[in-house]
Amino acid sequence: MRDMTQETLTAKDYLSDIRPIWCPGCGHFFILRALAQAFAWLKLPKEQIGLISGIGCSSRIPAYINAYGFHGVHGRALALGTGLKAVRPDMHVIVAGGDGDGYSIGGNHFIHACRRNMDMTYIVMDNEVYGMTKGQPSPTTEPDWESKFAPHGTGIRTFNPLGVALASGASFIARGFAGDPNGLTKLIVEAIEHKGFSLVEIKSPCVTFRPEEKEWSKTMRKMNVVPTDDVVEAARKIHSSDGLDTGIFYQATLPVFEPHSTKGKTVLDFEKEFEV
Amino acid sequence: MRDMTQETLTAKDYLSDIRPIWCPGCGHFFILRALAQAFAWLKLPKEQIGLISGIGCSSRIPAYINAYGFHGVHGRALALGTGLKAVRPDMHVIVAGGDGDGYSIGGNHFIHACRRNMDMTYIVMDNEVYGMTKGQPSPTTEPDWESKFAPHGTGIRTFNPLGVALASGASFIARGFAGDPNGLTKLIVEAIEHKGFSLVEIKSPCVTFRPEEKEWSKTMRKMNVVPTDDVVEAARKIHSSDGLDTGIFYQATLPVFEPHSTKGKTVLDFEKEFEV
Amino acid sequence: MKDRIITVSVSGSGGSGAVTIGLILLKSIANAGFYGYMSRSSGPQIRGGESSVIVSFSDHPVERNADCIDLYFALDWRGFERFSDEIPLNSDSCVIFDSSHDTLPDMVAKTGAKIIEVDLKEQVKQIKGSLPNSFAMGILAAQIGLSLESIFKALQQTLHQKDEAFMEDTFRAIEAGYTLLRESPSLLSNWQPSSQPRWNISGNEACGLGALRGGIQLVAAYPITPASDIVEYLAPRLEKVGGTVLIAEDELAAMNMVIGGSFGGKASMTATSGPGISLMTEAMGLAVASETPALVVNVMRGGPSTGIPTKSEQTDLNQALFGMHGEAPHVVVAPLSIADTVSVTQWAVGLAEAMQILVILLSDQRLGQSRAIIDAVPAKVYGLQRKVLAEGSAEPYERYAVTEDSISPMAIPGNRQGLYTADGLEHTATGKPSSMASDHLQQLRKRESKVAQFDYKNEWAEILTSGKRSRAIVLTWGSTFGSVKEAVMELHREGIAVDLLAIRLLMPLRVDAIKKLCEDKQVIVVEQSYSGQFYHYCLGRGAIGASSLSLAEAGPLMLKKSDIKHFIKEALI
Amino acid sequence: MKDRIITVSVSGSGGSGAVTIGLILLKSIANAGFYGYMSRSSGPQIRGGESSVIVSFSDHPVERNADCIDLYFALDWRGFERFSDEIPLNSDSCVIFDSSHDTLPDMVAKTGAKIIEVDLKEQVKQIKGSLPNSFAMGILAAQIGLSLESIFKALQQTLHQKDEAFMEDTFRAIEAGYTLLRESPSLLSNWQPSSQPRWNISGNEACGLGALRGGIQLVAAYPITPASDIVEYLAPRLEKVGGTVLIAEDELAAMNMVIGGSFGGKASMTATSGPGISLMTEAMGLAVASETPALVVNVMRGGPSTGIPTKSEQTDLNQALFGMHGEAPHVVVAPLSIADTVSVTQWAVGLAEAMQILVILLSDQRLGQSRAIIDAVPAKVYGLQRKVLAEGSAEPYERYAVTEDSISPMAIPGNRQGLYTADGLEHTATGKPSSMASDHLQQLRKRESKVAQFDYKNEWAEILTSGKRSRAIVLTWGSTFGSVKEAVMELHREGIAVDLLAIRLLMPLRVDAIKKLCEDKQVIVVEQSYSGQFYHYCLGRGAIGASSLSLAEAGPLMLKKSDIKHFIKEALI
Ligand SMILES: Cc1ncc(C[n+]2csc(CCOP(=O)(O)OP(=O)(O)O)c2C)c(N)n1
Ligand SMILES: Cc1ncc(C[n+]2csc(CCOP(=O)(O)OP(=O)(O)O)c2C)c(N)n1
Ligand code: SF4
Ligand code: SF4
Ligand SMILES: [Mg+2]
Ligand SMILES: [Mg+2]
Repeated sequence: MRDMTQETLTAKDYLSDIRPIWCPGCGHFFILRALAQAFAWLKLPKEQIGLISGIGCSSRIPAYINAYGFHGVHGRALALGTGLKAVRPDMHVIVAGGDGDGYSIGGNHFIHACRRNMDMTYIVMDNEVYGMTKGQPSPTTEPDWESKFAPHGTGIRTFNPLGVALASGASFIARGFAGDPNGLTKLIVEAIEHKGFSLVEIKSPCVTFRPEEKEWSKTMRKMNVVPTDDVVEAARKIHSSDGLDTGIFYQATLPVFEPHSTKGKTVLDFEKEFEV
Repeated sequence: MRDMTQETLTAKDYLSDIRPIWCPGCGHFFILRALAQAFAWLKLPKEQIGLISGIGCSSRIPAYINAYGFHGVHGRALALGTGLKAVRPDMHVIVAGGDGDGYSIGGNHFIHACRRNMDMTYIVMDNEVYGMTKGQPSPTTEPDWESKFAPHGTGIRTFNPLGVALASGASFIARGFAGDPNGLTKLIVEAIEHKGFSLVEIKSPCVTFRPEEKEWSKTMRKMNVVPTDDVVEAARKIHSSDGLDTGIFYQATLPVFEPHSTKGKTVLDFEKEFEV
Repeated sequence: MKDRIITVSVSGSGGSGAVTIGLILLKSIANAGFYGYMSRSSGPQIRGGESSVIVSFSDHPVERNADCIDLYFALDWRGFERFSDEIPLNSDSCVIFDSSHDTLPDMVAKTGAKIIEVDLKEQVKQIKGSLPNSFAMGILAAQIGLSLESIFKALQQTLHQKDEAFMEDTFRAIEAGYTLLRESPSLLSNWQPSSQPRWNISGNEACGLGALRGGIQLVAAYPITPASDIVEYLAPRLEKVGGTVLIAEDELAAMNMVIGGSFGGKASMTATSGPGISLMTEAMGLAVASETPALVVNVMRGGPSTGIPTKSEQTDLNQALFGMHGEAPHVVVAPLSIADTVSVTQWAVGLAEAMQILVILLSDQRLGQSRAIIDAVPAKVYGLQRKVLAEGSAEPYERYAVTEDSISPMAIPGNRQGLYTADGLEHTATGKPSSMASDHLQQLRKRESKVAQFDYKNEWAEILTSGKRSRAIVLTWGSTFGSVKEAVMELHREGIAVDLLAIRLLMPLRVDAIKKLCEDKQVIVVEQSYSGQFYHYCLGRGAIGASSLSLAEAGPLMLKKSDIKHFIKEALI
Repeated sequence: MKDRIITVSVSGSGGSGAVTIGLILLKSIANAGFYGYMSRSSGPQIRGGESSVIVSFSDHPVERNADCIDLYFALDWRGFERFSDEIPLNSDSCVIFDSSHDTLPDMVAKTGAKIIEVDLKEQVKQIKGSLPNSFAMGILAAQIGLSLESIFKALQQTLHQKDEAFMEDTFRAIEAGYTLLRESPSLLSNWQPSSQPRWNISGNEACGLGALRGGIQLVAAYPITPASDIVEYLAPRLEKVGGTVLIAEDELAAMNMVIGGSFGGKASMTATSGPGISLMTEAMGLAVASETPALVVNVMRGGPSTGIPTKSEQTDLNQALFGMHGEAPHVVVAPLSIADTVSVTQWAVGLAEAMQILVILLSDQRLGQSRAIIDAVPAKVYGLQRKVLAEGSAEPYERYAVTEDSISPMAIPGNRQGLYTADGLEHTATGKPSSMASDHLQQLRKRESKVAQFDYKNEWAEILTSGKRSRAIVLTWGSTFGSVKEAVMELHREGIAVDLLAIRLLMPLRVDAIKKLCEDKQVIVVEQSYSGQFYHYCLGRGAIGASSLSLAEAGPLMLKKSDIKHFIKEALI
């Protein structure tokens, strides 16, 4: 996939000149950087990148990348990306967004995108909170985290994105950490290079509404997971992980969905069918 | 849960006098029967049953049961049932519908209902097709089944409802078969008795659009699965099943979501907060 | 027949028997050189439920059923009360029924129709391997005056998969039926067959063909009655002209897929019905705000909510016009007939592409699922294309630049000079998010003005004048046009001068043009809704005055020509 | 001040500094016995972005900001150009700014405002532990004429969590600021403090309180700006009166949860904004068709699509009225002020319950997120309750029975005599699915007539007449009422007789009553939209005539009192 004929672009060339609206110290900055690094490493032509997102602090990312982008509506980025990829298989479709966007309101598209297994990459910038709307619990929030929306916590167990992706049929499943730029860049590169639907779930601290997440830089384990292509083994790994392991949990060669499309007929051929 | 003070009701008492619109031989008839049997066995008071559905041949079921029912919109039955259960914990909330209703358009509510793990039962009447709209492929349809919507098949692997339910957090996961009335009744009884979110996925032949499914009566294995409460073991069982095994794949005691609700304050108390 | 329309109905509970007879009748009529129109109705049962068809024939193009049935064949009377209101009988009607297992229902006897009993069971006994429906077919053919030859030909075209022995038996049964009621007069006498090239096409197929002609490359959809046929028509065909059909997990996905495909540079559409539109509303707003071309076809059914999924109504108009939040200027069009559906769909694709806008096309169950023999519809040249940023254009690129026609060149991914981020957030001309009042106003104005100032040419309406100075004008839209047109033409024949304005372009409404046409005339607005949605809309835009009259009737029954005539006459007193 | 309103603005980029100052000013004003109103605005940044507040004070209840700022404190000028259009300055304004790190922007200098520079850095050096904002606070208090005591009290009420040493330093800094610009005159002279019981409340809190008063038992919602505050207000409180808050996975779930809860017998609601409404549309239709009571609060923001999430507009009106597919009669209400929000929300719950209908309440960002010192709002008794099937009623039960008031007794699960299945499919009176025209018509009629014939009493509108014979009447709704009312009252003071009709019940529109009030008067419709949604709606219902005038301005800036006055005067020439 790495295109050697391209002029050499550095990560900086992939960054637009719009200043992110993010809070100083937000984990999303590191993901933006890693994404640009990955593009540079892969030498992707900017005009061949389609970066699609929903709504959230995280979902603002397309504006900050110098490429084709679509900042859609909340929770529907994967569907939008699927439409793009279906008609433009030549494009590198990268979908990005937050845990709320992807796992709460976008949950249905998430499981069906995994199942469809089209050749695209989904980057989830998971801060275990709704940042943009000022601190409500998301599906990945612990059940006892107290907030205005849920004064005693939600009382609902956290969502397991890797497990659901696996059961739904994704062919590449990884967890990364915003605080490990090198590991993260590597994961994104491998995800983009993977043929099929790749999920990169990235822990990204929300310093404003979850300041305790700054601790992640101490607790997250860097790239300690060994990949497998066995579903049962992957399920075991995912279900027994405490959420702090990073790396590729599952990567397999599975049938990639590509819509049928040939040429050879014209509309006139179809008109004939109506003749009496 | 079985209420011994109730007058003795037979399965027939739970059936309404509205004639089902189903095609002769449709698997849904058997599920209707089994459901009524289960209610009778459990001696559930009719007025304490809330049977909630979406849209589809299967989703017509509330009208055929003598109880409180809601025939809602396509794909949203679980959300409706959640609202009912939240305010009426005394009611037995049973949600029922088809594979299209539950796993396609309703997918997001499916995973979140599993995660929320409220005390209710979800019965999916899975015929691997959209019956009501005349034969389009559903998420559980094999990738190579040819139909007008997908002349070469969908090319997309089938959805694994049990696997996704497990990864999403359901605490009772079973597969049944419409052609095994006794086994099915037993599964539904256990599901209703289970404290938490119980999924009963039932293979139910659509004799009109999938006549080949009549073969299921030969291939499905009757109640051959041994339950486990271990997630990893359950994942192994589910992922290695060819889809013909029936029984309870997973049953565990997990925290059940019950909304906080106390009494003791009045609105006047809150008005005081505004005083200057 | 006063207006040279013969209307025949067949019903029965045995599944598709009635529909098959209807389809064969329609084909036979086509083979005989005539025109025809068939509407169908069925209950909620998927199989074995009652269903009925009404087939009208004429020697000129016809796209509606007459107010009353000339000839009605009841294969049985089971479930008849559930659709009796859809089969209007009177003393001019002739009713034939199979007396071998049923007796005549009271409500039919009361109509005063001429009744003919046939014992089909007895007939079937006579010819081995025959089916009752074949006799019915033969009886009907004879009554209508269709030749056996045209029936046989239609049968061969329809049942080509069946084996020869079966066909033999069927032919014999039809022949027997044909001669059974020898005495009856032929309805078809004196008609002049046409030699025009004609099509046998349903409204939903017409929509699919129009989409193909318009250059649609992506269809993303979720099944729903009565729109699924459009996707089913396109699924095997679109892929053969390089396009793609995506089956979406739900309508929210479908609409967003359409936007994604269109962003990728390909004309994209979806087809659905009311409940699906409700789920697409948010994404439709995104198409508007991000200025991404998109076509949404709504084949309307009875509402509200799940309503009456298998039957027709025009009640999603308000939603099509006003369903999105915020100020969301877009285009709403509606075809007036099956034939019109071909062109209007092609036009709709072009409008979406040319204006980079959301276009909603309103069809309905009656238009979509009916089938007609029509004159072949020649392809049109609308000259509507997407304004695309040329490769190698000078930078910097402004995606939402304010231009004279308010349409900004759109960069297609792959173009090095056009990198941009499409956005549903309010933005500046370059596409950068902005919440400033001045940017908001600029972009609101741009989005509104590109639609308002566009040249829609003469396509916006169909106008029928009496030639004389008319004292009244009837406004209508969509499938209601069929009955209204017949009513107005009959009034013309009676010497009453009334104009007819049937509007294809519902939004933006051509207010000035309508006002001019309505000047000094009594305005009568005819539609199939309970609350008079179209009437209130025209009034609210100032297109018609306060003295205008509204004839609005709820679905699912078709408005009757005679009721419309009566209403117009009353208004003229 | 001509109309005894002082308007002060504070802005800065340091996060919530400006907002905190505003909140404290408002509390101080309350402590001093006056009324006040504070609106706020912020950019897209979550933290550290620019934000501004405008606080108006008066000795009578006030719920709008004056057209122009009397006193403006710029904590810094960063990002000023992005919200400068929201802070109207002129030569009567006084601008104070911190000169220690910025110079005066040209665009401010050009306004001709009086400029005062203060070097806050220098000040901070003088008092250890102090913050620049404290000096700003002191300066503002002195300029306005607020006592140090009322400021200190407000500070204690606001920052009760902070430690004592910090408070000490802050007080000292405020005091220093207070004496810094000694020469300036006090704006507050001659005002009469009130002794009425007053509240400090935001519009969203008012909505929450109204919901509690109305007896809401379930709130199901998904977070969205600017509606989340309603849920955040209710979350810790509703559960203490036996109710429940459900956090939904999306808005589709939220709305269906509401229906489920209501079906279970409990008054239920959701709160959202435009994009959420778009997603709830389908389920809202289900509430209508199944006749399940439901309240949906829409705190409107700028549209279309994601639009301007943090700012105000009245452009979801069309959607609220016409967003659902099919004929879906329902109720739309809108409060006119923060105080009004308490009562209108309580009323809305009652209407939903009493009519078993969907009620949409339209608030907006300006109403919802502004905060005011208002007179305490006494609870009302509307006497609106759900008509419930009594236990032990005679069977058979007809859920959708046609009754005189078209409202059918609703069985609550648990009642043995009331077993039924609610349905969004068209149905008979018993609830059995039916696709027959006659059943459809019966139920359409029933659903429409229960809303049409209901007695809405005097709540439907607020009417302000001049006492004299007016030549004109102004129609408006929602948050626009604030400015319109001030404009009309000023015209009255100038001796110009103009009536004001502010409509709370937007659907069904009281057409006859409006017509009567408008008779022989020049009608002027004022609203905050680009296309004149409200105007066209009133026209389309026949409530106003073709000669009516429309004053419609796009958001997010508030319509100015002076512009409204000017428009009315022009109309009267
Ligand atoms: C339909 C809809 N519902 C709700 C919202 C409000 N909203 C905006 S962003 C967001 C959540 C963002 O959370 P997440 O996706 O985790 O991103 P983060 O801000 O944490 O990066 C919500 C609920 C919306 N814009 N649209
Ligand atoms: C929003 C919406 N989209 C689509 C439909 C059309 N529709 C009705 S039932 C159905 C699928 C039914 O399939 P399933 O749930 O598997 O039930 P089955 O009929 O097979 O029992 C669909 C797509 C609808 N009613 N509403
Ligand atoms: S609110 Fe949280 S997620 Fe959003 S920009 Fe700030 S730190 Fe990042
Ligand atoms: S279509 Fe299939 S699912 Fe529907 S009633 Fe008939 S057999 Fe059953
Ligand atoms: Mg997040
Ligand atoms: Mg199915």
